[in-house]
Amino acid sequence: MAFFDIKGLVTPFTALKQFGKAPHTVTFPYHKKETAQRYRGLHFNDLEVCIGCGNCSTICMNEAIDMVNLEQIEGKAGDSGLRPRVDNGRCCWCALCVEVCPTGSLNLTKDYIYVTPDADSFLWTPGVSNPEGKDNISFHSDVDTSLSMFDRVPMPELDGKERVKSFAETMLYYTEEAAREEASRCISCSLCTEVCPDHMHIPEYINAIAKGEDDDAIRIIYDNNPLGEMCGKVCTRRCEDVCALQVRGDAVAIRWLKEYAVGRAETAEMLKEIVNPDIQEPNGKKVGIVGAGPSGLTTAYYLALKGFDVTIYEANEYAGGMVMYGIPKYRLPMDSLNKQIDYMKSIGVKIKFNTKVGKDITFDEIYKEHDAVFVGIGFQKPYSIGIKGEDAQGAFPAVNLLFDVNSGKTPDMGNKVVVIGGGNVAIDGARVSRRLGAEVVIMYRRRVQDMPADWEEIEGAEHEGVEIMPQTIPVEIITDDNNKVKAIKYLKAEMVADDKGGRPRPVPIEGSETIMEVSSVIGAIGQEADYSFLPEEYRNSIEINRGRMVVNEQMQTANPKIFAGGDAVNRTADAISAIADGYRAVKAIEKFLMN
Amino acid sequence: MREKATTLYLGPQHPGITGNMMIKLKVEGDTVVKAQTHVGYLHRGFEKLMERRNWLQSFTIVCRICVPEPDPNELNYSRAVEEIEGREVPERAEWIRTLMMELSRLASYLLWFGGQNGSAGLYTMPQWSVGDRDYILDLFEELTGGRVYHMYIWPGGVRRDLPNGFTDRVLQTMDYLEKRLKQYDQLMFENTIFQRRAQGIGWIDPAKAVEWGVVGPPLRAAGFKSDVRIDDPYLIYDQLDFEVPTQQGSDVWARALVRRTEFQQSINMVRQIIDKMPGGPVYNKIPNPMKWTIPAGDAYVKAESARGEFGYYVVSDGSNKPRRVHVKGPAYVHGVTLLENILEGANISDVSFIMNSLGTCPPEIER
Amino acid sequence: MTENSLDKEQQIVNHLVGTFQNLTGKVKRNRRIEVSIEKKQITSVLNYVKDHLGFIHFSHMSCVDWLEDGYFELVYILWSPEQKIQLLVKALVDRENASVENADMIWRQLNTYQREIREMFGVNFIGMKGDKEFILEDWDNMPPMRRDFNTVDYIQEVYFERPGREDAQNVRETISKRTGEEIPEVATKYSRD
Amino acid sequence: MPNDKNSQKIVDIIKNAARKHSLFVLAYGTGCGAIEIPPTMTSRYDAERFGIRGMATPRQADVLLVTGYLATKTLKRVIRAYEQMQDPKYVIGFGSCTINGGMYWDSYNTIKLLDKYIPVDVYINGCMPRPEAVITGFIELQKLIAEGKADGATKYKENLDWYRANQKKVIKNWNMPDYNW
Amino acid sequence: MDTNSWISILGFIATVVLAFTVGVSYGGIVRKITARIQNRVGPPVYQNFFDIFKLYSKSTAVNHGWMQHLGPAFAITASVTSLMFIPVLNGQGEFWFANLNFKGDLIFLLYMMVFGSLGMALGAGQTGNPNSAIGVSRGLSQMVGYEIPWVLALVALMLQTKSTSITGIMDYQIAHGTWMMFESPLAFIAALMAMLGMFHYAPFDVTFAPAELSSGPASEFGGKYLAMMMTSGSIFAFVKLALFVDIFMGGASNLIMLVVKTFLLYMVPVLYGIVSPRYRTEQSIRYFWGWPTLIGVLGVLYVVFVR
Repeated sequence: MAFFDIKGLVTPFTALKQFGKAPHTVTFPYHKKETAQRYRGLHFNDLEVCIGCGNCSTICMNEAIDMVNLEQIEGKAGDSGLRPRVDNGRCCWCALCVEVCPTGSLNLTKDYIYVTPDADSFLWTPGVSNPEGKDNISFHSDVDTSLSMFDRVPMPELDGKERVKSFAETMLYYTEEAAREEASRCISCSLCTEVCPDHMHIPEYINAIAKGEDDDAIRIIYDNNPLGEMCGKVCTRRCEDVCALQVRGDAVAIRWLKEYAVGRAETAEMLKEIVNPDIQEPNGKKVGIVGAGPSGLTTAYYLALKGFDVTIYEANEYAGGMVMYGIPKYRLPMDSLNKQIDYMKSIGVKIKFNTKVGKDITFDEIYKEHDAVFVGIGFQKPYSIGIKGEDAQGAFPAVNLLFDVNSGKTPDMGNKVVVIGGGNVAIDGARVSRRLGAEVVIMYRRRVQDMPADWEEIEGAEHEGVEIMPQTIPVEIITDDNNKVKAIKYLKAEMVADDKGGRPRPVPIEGSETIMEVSSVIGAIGQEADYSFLPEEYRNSIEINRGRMVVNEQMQTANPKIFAGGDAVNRTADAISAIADGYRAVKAIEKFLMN
Repeated sequence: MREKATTLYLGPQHPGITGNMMIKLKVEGDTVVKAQTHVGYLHRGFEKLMERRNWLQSFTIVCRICVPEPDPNELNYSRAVEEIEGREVPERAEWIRTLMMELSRLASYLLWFGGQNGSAGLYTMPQWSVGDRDYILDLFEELTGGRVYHMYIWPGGVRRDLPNGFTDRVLQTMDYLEKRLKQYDQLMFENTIFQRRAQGIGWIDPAKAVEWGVVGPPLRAAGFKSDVRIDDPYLIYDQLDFEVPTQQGSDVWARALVRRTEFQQSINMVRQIIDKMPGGPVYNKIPNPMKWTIPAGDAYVKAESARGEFGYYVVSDGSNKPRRVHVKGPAYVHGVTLLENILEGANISDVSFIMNSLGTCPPEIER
Repeated sequence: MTENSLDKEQQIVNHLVGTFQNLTGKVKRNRRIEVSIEKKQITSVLNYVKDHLGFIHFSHMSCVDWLEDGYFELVYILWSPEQKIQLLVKALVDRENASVENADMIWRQLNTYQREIREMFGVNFIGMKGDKEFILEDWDNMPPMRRDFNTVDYIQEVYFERPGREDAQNVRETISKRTGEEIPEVATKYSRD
Repeated sequence: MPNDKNSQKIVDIIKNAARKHSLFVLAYGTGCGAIEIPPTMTSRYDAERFGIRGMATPRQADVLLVTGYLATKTLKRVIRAYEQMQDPKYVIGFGSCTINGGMYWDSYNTIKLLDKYIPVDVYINGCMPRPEAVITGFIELQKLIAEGKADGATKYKENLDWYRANQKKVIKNWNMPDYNW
Repeated sequence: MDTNSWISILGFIATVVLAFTVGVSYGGIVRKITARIQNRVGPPVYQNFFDIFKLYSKSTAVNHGWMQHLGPAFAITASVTSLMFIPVLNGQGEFWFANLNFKGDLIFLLYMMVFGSLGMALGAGQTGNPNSAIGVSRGLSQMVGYEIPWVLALVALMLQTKSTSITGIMDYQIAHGTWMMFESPLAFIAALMAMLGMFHYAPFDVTFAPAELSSGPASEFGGKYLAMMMTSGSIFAFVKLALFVDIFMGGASNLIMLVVKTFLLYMVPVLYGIVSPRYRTEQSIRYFWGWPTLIGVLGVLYVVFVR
């Protein structure tokens, strides 16, 4: 230590030079410093984009986010109607809520100043409290940075060239690992359960799969759907249309996850062991069910569990109805369906096969013999195409083709088939025809994106070499002298915007008439129910409106003893609605009979 | 002459205390005869909180464990999780993490420059250095969206890529800091009075230092070339060119010099990082955070913070929440046993001064 | 860092396994060794590795509560500045009346760690000096870091919550109320948390 | 102190003007928000522009900053410090933790609602509040003082029993002198 | 009372007002200058007035015994009394605001200035706050430190001017047409170095050292007490500066001159304080007993042997 260190005493005084410099102080509030481009300030929520999935509320470790009802927001399909409200007395601005927001509606803004003497005023409804926040968004998530997993685990499937060789299942379905990964994408928001006609407990069973508890998943599925595996393979899965993830990415493969879960049980015995249902003591009441379609089977299964004596009357050799006969086997193998039906039989459901009501047994007998009757007859009768020559040989409806093929027959299609229609049945018809060795063309009036069929089905068809001719209107089937189909005449159409704001209509282009040589024409433009089995008196006692049985909310017809469900009631022509009808009818029948 | 001993409570409310803690001093005249640290004023039970939070949620709270320097916490937590899970981190993310670590070291040293001189009564220095620290906070804000709590380094990488033009602004700030460092030198390191205050004060016996658990700048000031960045290399420190400065004095002055040299080293390292940073993704995406589970296992990871070795012991039981996250901050030893020990015989004037030189930070002691 | 340089680590493990009975060890990765010992061996092993194997720096001590299995796991984390190896010494202690011998004469800073663990887990370190209270003050409940201590119950009992958030809705309930869906028992444990 | 600006006496207006422009802050970093106090008080944001400066002891200070969460152990000291402060005195609550527990809402060792234990005049939103927000908080406090509305201390005196009951619920070993001024 | 008495009293009141205003304004200016050196804007120059008014408006409900009341009262009395001995202005042999002065008042003033500190010490000691107690003992130790060179310098002056009154020294300067700082530079340097200690700016702020002792003797003083202490401190600052100007810099013939001279003088401890950390107490005392005392002794020797 130097006793007198002149340098060390003098050098610090160089600091005094700073006196001449302008201060670098940010003279807030007179001069504000712009916050950074990704500053994490107060929340902003785009109320229109938000679907109220509540994922932000779940991820928030501070439990700062509540989902609340807002006046201006109504719940609808795919929107819970709730919106997040942030308790700024809890928030730590970690922005995890932004990172997990599947729609990207929740963001943080550059505003951060909120000062008040009132401690109770820190509840902040983003988007309502700061409507101007939209211009101020700073921290946000896009598809790349978001923590939502937008990419679906790819589903392995047979190659198109392989597929057309046989009726083997085209989808190979998830392995355990893939299923866990796919299931873990789900954010458990439950928006899907609302649009599911059967309101299956989707988030729960997916969560069970994600946690590796497949058995519990099966039990949850069997809570209100006894045909889980069938649904897993062929359901129209409206749930996936409202999946929170599909806003910015791929929906969770709900259907395939269900297939995965129930598919774990390879036999009916295993299924019974896993589901291990609680079968109640017989209560002595008898219920008769017309038709072993999805709605009938569902009704039968749950009634049987509740101790009813249930008998199904089925016209065909196998149970399943349209599911059995209307869906090609490469989508739904017979073993799979039989396994599920065997399981139902094992818990006491009785099915009388080859018993056509109205022919082998009268409806009256059934009515009298049972305490209640459930009618689940479905749509068997196809609509006609309504063009000239449709009664020609080689022109037939797709359902008939499917029925024949599924019954083991191999109809002669010729080498060139035209399928008319754009629904799933049309695609099925086309793909079946392809497997029978024909060249297939699908004619549809509108554009491909307008086709009501599943995009997966359309893609599958294309992979298999089916040609799709959109905006094509068939006008005439040209027959040869033996009244055999020879060619089809069609018009090209252009899409014209609808003045009333509806979807664009196809309008034929004058002079675009073309003739195509074909060997068969398959119509697939819809079906209707056949009530010929019902005697007049019953037909009068229940109300039938435009081919549809009218029921109340409990699936009860005007005749209190007769319940109905399925396609013939709801006209949606999908299995899950039929199952939902059946499930609802169970409760109604129980209430009707037990009180 | 033996004076009557009085008891002096330094803290918790006291301008000279770092953070919120208390030292109970038994004083004879101006000399401390016994010191006892009392902590717990900032105890929040982090480890308990994390039992209720899942792996991702926990990442947002770890940065609160050490307020002046949150980034080593985020880094350690993320590295521990990655080690247990076996998750790969993209190379660019590692570089950005290193950049964060060095910037945070700079910020922490600037705060320390202020604290050390504030406790010595040179109030111009905190005004300068804490003001300058704000420029680094501005960089953090631009990069991470937060000034103090960045919540930026997370398992799998970092949250966002560098914004446009960010590297230029980092380099500008480094130039500015280098210029200011000369002024700091003139005001502080070349100041006779500061030297007289600091020399020979707060001596740690170098023969015992390692055994006593001294880490970081105090250990290097005792002559040990000990630095986690070299001893147990992590991130991309093995690709950077830097030296570990040591001093022999083992007193406050030696520690100050070590920090002074490291400050310059960090500026150089930031420049190297900016220079060499590779491209590529910054984030290996984790699964849906609500359903993200980590296989059972444990890991002890450590990083060199501005105050020394920062360790995290993380245990997973295979569920979606951590079983145990136990944090070891450098202050855990510095602030309790070591401080109590070297304060004995010190002058009261030097208590706060010595405490600052050790980098005591109570929130990481009690968490 | 080379992958094949685990020899040094393996040597130490082998040496330890050879020296102590009932000691198992493994190399976790480079610079990380883990050994499991019995509770009564703690001081002897710690002393041995400190004096003979160069693990002179005490890094950390932790305690993990394995409530379901009924024991605490004490973890002593040591560092050898010469060999640059981190050694984790683990010992299991019964949860009931957990007590271990005091080791703070080996490293005096261990005293702090042990005091924390005594306070947070209720593990008794036989013969340890130091105030009973370290971090907490006037704590009269179960040691809080034990897993069976329920924080939520405790905070509801002791602290306040600001009113005004009672109108919060649950998305799942809102939807199921709207649709009339009944969620079965088996599904409830898979509901969103 | 009258609550309405119109009914303030001229003396009060002058007093309040002086009080407003001279806020002595107790240098007590109770929680992590203390980390934003140095930037606020130093050259970059320089709160001294508003007459805000740090004071070493409660006796000299006017404003108590509760910078975030309060561990129960600290709460005891904060109450003590607050009671030692001389009238008129003000409290500013920083960040989420003082409002509704913040991220420590389920911690067993931190209080959640600061205003149950000591009266709070102004809350600042944030975690942590930036220096700008802190300064805004001070400006708000100045406004309240000028209007004569920053009367937390009066409220505290009037409702002392209620506050004491809440405080004693958390602080089990109550050995503090009475508050009698 | 006669007119002269009235004029004296008026002059005295004017002096107090002047001293208060100048002292407090200087405080504000110092804060501003400090701020600029610290790269910031700083408070307005009138900030200290606000502070003092506000503190006067605060309630003071703390009671640590009557000595605590007396402490600040002592301080303010001492400062005002000291002020009364300071001739503020000079001119043509007349002294304006001369107030009280008599032969030997310089020595009396020395005691008076210590008296204030002692009063504070008693008051602070009464509070029972250990910080205060330590602060007081430090303050007294340091006072012992700087009093030695200070007294030595004054002795040199008194020997040289053969006067023990301030007016006498001022007369001497006027008569010789010079300033004592040039006449007796060693004494001036010694006094200047001692003055650094008197103002309690760094590095000699050991008494109030916040990082060590909260704020030392003032720890338990708030509200009006603190205001009184600040007032007395401001007046004392003026007293010291005016005294220095009077005895070393030839006094001031008008207010502007006074302000300029005192301000320049004031800048010495202030600027030194801005760039210096604090000494430890014993370092501080060692400092005063080192160079300043040596120079002071030399100054006395110079006067005795050279003049």
